[in-house]
Amino acid sequence: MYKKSVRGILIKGNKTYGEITEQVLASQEKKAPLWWYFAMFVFSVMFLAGIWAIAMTIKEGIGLWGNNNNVAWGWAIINFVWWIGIGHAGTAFSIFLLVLRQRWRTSINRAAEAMTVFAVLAAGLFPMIHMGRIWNAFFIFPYPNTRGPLWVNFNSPLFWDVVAISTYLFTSAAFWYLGMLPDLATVRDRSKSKIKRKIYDIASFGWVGSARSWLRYEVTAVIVGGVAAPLVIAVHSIVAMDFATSVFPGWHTTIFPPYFVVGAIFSGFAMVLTLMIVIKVAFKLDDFVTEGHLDAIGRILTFVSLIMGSSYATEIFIAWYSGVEGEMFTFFHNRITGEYAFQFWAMVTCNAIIPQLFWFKKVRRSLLMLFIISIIINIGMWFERFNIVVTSLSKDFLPATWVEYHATNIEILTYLGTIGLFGVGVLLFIRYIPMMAMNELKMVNKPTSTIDK
Amino acid sequence: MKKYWKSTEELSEMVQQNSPVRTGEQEPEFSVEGLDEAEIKQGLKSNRRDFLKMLGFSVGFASLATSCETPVRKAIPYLTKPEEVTPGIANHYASTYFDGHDYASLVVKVREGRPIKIEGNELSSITQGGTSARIQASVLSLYDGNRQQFPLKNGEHSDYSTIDKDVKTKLGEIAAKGGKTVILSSTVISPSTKQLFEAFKEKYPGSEVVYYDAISYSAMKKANKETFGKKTLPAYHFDNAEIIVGFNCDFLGTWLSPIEFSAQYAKTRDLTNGNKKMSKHYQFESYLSLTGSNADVRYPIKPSEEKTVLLNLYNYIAGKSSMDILKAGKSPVDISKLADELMSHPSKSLIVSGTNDVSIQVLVNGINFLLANLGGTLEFERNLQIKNGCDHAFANLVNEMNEGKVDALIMYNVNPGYDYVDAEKFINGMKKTGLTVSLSSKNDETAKHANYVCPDNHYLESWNDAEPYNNLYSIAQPTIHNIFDTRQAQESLMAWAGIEGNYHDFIQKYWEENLFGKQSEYLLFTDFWNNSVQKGIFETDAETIECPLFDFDYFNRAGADFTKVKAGGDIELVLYESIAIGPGIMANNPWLQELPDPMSKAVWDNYVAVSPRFAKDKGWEQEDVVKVNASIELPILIQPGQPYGTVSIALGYGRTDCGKVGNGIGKNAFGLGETNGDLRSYSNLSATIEKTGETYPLATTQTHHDMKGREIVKETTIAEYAMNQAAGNESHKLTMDKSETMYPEYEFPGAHWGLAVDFNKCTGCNACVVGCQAENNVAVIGKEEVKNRRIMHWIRIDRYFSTETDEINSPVVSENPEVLHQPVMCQQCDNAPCENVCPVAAVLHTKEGLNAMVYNRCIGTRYCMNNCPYRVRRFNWYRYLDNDKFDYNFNDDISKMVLNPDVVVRERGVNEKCTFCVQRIQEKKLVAKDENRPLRDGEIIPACVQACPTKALTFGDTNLKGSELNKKFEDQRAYGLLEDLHTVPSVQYLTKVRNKDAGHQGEKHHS
Amino acid sequence: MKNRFTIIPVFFLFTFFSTFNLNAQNTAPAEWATCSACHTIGKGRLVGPDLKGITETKDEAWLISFIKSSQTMVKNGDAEAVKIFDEYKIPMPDNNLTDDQIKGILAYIKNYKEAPKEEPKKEEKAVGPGESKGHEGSGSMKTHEVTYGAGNTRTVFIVFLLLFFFSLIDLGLTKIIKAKFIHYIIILTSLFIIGEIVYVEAAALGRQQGYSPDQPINFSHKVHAGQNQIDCQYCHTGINNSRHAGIPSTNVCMNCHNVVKSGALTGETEINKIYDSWENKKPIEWVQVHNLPDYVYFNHAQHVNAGKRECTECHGNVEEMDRIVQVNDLSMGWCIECHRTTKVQFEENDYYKSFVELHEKIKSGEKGVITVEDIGGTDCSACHY
Amino acid sequence: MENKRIIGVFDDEKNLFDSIDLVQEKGYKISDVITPFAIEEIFDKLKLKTRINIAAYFYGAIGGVLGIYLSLYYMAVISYPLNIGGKPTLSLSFVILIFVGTILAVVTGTLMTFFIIDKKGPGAKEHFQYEGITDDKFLILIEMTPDLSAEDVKKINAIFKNNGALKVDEK
Repeated sequence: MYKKSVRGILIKGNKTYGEITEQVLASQEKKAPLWWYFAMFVFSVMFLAGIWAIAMTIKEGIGLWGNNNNVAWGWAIINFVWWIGIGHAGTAFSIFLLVLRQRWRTSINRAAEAMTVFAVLAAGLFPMIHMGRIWNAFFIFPYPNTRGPLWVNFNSPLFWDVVAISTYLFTSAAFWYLGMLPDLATVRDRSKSKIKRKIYDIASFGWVGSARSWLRYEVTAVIVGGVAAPLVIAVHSIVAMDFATSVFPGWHTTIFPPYFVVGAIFSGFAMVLTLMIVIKVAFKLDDFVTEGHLDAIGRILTFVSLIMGSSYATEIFIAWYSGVEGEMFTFFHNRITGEYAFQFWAMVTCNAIIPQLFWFKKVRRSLLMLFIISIIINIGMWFERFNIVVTSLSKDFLPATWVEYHATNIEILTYLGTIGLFGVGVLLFIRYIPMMAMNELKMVNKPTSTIDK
Repeated sequence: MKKYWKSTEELSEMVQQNSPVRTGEQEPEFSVEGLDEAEIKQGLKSNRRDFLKMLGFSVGFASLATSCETPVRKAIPYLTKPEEVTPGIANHYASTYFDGHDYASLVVKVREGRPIKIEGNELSSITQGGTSARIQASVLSLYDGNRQQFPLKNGEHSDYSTIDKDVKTKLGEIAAKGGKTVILSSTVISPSTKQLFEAFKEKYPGSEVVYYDAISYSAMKKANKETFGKKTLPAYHFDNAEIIVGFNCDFLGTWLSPIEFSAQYAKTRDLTNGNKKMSKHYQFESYLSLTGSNADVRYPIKPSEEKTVLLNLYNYIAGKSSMDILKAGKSPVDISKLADELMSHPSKSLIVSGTNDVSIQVLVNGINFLLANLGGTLEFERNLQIKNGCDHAFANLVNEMNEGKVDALIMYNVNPGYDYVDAEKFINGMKKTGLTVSLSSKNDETAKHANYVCPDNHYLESWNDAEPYNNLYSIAQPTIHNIFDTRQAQESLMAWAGIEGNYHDFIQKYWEENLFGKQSEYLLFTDFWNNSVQKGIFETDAETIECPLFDFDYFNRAGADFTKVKAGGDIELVLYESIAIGPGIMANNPWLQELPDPMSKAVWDNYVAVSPRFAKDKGWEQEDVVKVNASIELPILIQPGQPYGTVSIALGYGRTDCGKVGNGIGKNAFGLGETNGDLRSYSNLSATIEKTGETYPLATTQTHHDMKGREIVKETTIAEYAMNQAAGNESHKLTMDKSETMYPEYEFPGAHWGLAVDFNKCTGCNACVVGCQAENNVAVIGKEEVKNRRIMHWIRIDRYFSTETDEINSPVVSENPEVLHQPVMCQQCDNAPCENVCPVAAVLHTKEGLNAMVYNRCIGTRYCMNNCPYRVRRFNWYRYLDNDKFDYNFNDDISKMVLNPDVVVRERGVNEKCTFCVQRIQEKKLVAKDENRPLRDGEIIPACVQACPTKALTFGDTNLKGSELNKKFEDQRAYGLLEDLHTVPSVQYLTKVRNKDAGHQGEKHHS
Repeated sequence: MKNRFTIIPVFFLFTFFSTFNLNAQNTAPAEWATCSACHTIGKGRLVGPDLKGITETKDEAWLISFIKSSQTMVKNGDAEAVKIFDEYKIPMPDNNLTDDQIKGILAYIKNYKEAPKEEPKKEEKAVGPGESKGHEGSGSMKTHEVTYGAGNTRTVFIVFLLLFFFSLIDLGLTKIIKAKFIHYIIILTSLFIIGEIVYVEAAALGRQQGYSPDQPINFSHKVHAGQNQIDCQYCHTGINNSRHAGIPSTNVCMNCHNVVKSGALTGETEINKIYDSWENKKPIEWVQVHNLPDYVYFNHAQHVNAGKRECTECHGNVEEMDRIVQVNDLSMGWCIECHRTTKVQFEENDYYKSFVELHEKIKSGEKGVITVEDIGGTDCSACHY
Repeated sequence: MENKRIIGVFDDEKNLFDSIDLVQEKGYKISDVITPFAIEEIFDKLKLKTRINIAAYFYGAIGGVLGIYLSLYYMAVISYPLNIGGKPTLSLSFVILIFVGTILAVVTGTLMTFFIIDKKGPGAKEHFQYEGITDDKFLILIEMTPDLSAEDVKKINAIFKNNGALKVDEK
């Protein structure tokens, strides 16, 4: 009867459609738990601290950061790439699995997409505040002007970045919202308060759920998702080109685009894992987020971790194989040994070694282990970006210019601020937006929960 | 271009002109007098165009609107425009710099009545158009708001008529009672001033003049007197020397006339004109000096060993010349080979020593005489007159003052209260002197104890003349009206000596009476005078005299004491002048304070330099604070090249009364010198150094010192070069052969600018750095920011140490590495990596091959900085203009007058870099167009090229066939830095050739 | 906005040709500037006599000595000189000119042909020197003045902003108008108009086209440059050799106003201000009209002397302005446009001899005209450094 | 005024499918089916088609490739060509920009098309309201056109009832 075959139980408990609605929406229909307020407070404080740090930066100048003549990019770009990476997986997850018709995505995709949007927002902040003259940021757009007209440099990866990231932000937000329409309609229809109903009425764009709408909706979703899939790859490839088009040892690498994309998926999946575990535990949504889901992410992470490991190995091998003194120095004397050895080995350990624990089923089935490792992976991915940005810049071609880089409190606060922004965003999301795609859950409910019957 | 003008009065009007300094963004232009109040009000009131602001738009638009607000700009013309001033056109006036220490003949660039740049005077046979870092920076000292701005009487504001009356009365009384009046002056090379002193002495009988130099060269003169019978310094001709041996003598950096010597020295090292030969330079020294860093063979020795080496050298040569030999201990260095080499180049070698010790100078004289160098590489026909101080006379004076025997003391251009070995004694003596008058331009360490201070003009505000060598004259003329209520010292003296008129007339009279007759070109004195002022110099032949003979009898007269060598203690201390600060006269000059030391690359501090091995043995680490001779506390700096067992400290720091910038920077090391009651000595043979346990951060602009085996500075030896001109530069051809591109290449229809740097001539003196800073309005950022490694200099000198071994504890690595200096400025790459990445197209290539940086387009992504392999891009991390946190020279209206109005002052958040002085290129292009002719080769001279005393830099058009630049580019030594990256740089470096035997490195075996 | 890009070249061509006509006559020697302060050729008596035909009536040698030092001749009792002095009462200052220079001037006077009289254009915005108050900066852009009428831009903007919000509210909440397409039309048009205004105004921020501020002295270029035909360079001495054209110092004014004590339009009031400045040693604080941002390097000498541009190309027809108005917007686009279209003195000026390849291209016909752009005139570092 | 509609309310899609089949067999025209989630079988059964995908293709082709390539070419090559780093005025970088630009055009265009043809947007009215439609109820709507006789209505009612409809309603 159903055209698509599925594997495993995706939704446990043999639920009725009404139960699904009930349980998913419980998080926002019931009173918010205490921890929500607590977390909200913590993240808000972080966010405000970040805003203060950003305000100081704009007021006084980039001098407040630890950057210098050599390491002109520091934490800001590290964090930017890190957030973009996290922001990637959300959509990658949702879209790749949509295109591949993997039905187990349904419990997770909404949260993953939300995560994407907030992460990309956080990421987008950095290139902005990173500018020396943010008030002239509009120069970066090729708009008709009275300067000749003078356009922009279309060869600059940074311009590609602007185009790609704004497209990506728009596309992923649109995709996320599009997916949300039917669920917002559900919320609307269930809301008792008039104001809430009005708000959700506007938000749900007048969704009803007629078959014609569903058809158009599905086609649109597949098209948007379908073109967004290459976009996901393109965006992080372009971010990689920020580095790869340069001449610096450790940057000037053709492996970068795929390596960055895989890295992004890696950190993004890890972040999805973190988030899903939190949701699963906090809202007792065990029936929707099953061990099967987590297990699947765990398997993917193991695989991606292997790719990461071999990427690191490839980089090092090519550095040696090229025989270029600068390359050799950067990898062997600056990263593997030397001043930045800690960051390098932290990266390798967190990204390539620890995730190998997922080979063990026990680890994959342990919520705690999954949670810890997912956090470790994101720490490792941060170190990876640190490695790329800082080590290459601090010691490059002319030893006379070599210099170390140390972040200042302002930079740390800015970073915390973006974590705060992300946290606040996620908290608002789980409180006000159906955090699982109910319509899709319902779609897969019957075929997947009854398979064992 | 050089013009002269008649009187300073005309300039008084100049300040009326609204002379714009270009600020980075839409900030109101800054007029010389600053914005007056009415103007500011007007500016605020004007909301003509602020359409969006009126509507109360969103924050973004509001900020946009406010940032774009255009205030009413006033254009205030002159009341009467001085004839020679055209707003927007620079005038150049010849002038002369002499501060009692350095001499240079100059051309001063003046815009709208403001001197803004110092350039060398090509007409001078002495400095030959060269300058030094300090002289380049001297223009900023003109605008030093910490100069004494009005006369002082007992520390209170006073006026000249009161002071003149007081001083004249008192001097009259003293003269009447037969008291003693002393004019204490630094060396005076102005013949007019000397005559003025005579007139003063005539007016007040019983007065005398005592000359005092902060850094004493007394022993040389004494030795010359004793052995050659000439109480003068000779003229040196390094350009005639094939072998140069220096003993603790920084003749390229600080010794006597370094600009002149650098130029001479560089001539002997020039290989571009087909030479296959160059001079060989040996250096024995007790600290790593600029000169030592350029030496082909360098021997690190302790100060106590210098005499032993010289004795041995003398003995060897004397022995071969069958003369009597002297008693000598064993030399720590084998000098036989050096001595043989010297003897095989008769009259083509030169031995110099910078030690203020008579016996050492006698030995140097003896060796030079035995090698027949007199008349060849040094001669007494011309006498270098820029060091005339007499230690003996000064020591006597201080004693007499303390005994109360001096009644009046007039101090001109001296600061013994700071730079005398026993400053306290001098100050005490001053207190016992009835009348003390200071003619210092600052209320400095000495002047603040004086009864009267009549602040002297800056040299750019004064008329003066100079005679650095006999019969080589130059003139200084004022280029700006007095900024403050100051009076030229000479005029003060004239007032007290009762001479009518001003000093200008006095000089003119002197010239008419004494110099006019020495020439026959001009029949009228006014013509002669005008012409001399215009050219800045007047040179006539010196009388020929017989070459003096060395008086070997001196050794008998001196007796056994002569050969006695004072043993050194565990630690020996050397005091030296740093390249940037020198004796500390311009310690309040932020450009100099921020100028990296050529060796240590440290800024804003002095320190105790120790060799790595010695530091390790003593348990000292970088930045550990130590107490030297129980008097001053300074941080340790690990300095390869410092001999084992010695430490060195720079003089000139630790000023307490020089102004906001220099006060309290470093510690005063003059007090560590020694005096034996006669000669002052700047090395202390047994110093004590104790660790205090504290640390003190030092700011350096370079922390990695070796090239990691990369081909950054290429070098070879003369022997290899003679066989293969591309020696050491083999990879250049390989790289060029493999150079491929997939893109079509751009055409440069007109000129394509390029710059060549000859490593053989570059001594690393840093003059270009300050020259560039002055020309291009480069900000000073202070120690903290330098420590954050954000120095703004557009041209920097990278200094590398190289050795054949990399064993860190070997004596060679620790005490005697070879040194390479590499000036790095923007390479103006044709395939610039920085251009590709700028998202807003603020970095582009022009049709003349320049890498243009458009400050007003820049949004500060710093991507270009990241992508520049040469690291020459600079970012404005803060707002450096009008920011109290950077209270150097961008923060007050007076010092902002030094800004070059043709160059924008960059805003916060904007990237900047060297542009090959595009403003100068444009200026000369326009001149050529106006004159309806093509540009001449060498017509355009960027600031760095101009400042260079050795002509190591050549600028020109690579598209012009046969240009000087192309000759260098086609030289087989030429290569581009990091050319394998295919950046196609427009700067080429010429491989360094060392005149050393392969594998031989001056080495000394210490246990 | 789009119009602007097309308008500029057209406007340019126009000024280009019109100025060419004006100058298609015997060019004046530089020294003539001094003479023209007091004399005209065929335009009647000024301070001194009209010089038209002087070369025919007077002997050249006499003229030369008179020009060199008229008072000496008067003192020496030269009859003609005394006669002229009696007639005009004002002594002609001595001139430090060589014979050749004077001959050059005389030749100029001799060959001078009057320019074909042009119809004086109708002055739309002429403001009499006395009645200029309340005109502090007529700010708005030309385009808008054309579209909406001067000063109405703000009103138009507010009206459409209100319309936009009203229709939005009405569409969503109040629903007074039933037909939704009316909302859409209103919203779209007002969005378009608002956008256009914002765009143009934002582009014009900091620009001052049409700027015509009050000056401390109501100086009329129309009187000086127009009627009295004083050469620009006489007062703005810098245009040929300096970056700045220069605003004349008071002593330059005094050259003529020593004797010219009363003006045609304002009598003595305005001229007295010069004396005031002169006697009190207080320079006159003119308000700068043509302002460029600090980051732009503009050099008058480059354009006037090397580039052979006419003053009017940028400053408009100053000869007809009572009060100086900024005619062009002085935007970068405006500069660039000129650099792209203007032909350089490629063959005439030997400076360009070094452009070997371009010369060959001209010969081979590959390139017809060398514009400023071809030699780097649109490079950023031409103006920004 | 629109016609009233017969509404069959189901809570199980299997019953819904059967009803649809039967109603269609009988030749009645189903005006709409409302479900809480997308069910592809219904699209087949109702023979629904959409051309959004074709539109999307054109957005990509025209908007992306043509628009962006031409405007890039104009801006970088014609309008103000600049020598940046010795590369051609528009080097291969346009590939990247067109790639991303095309995606942007497709996404924007498709979404706009969807919202416009489906009349969805902020503030758009729900064209139909019924208890639980977005929760767990499946509705079949049959318009009561004038040519639908009372008997037909009954028949339809019966079909719905027989196939497990919770309720049959008219609205």
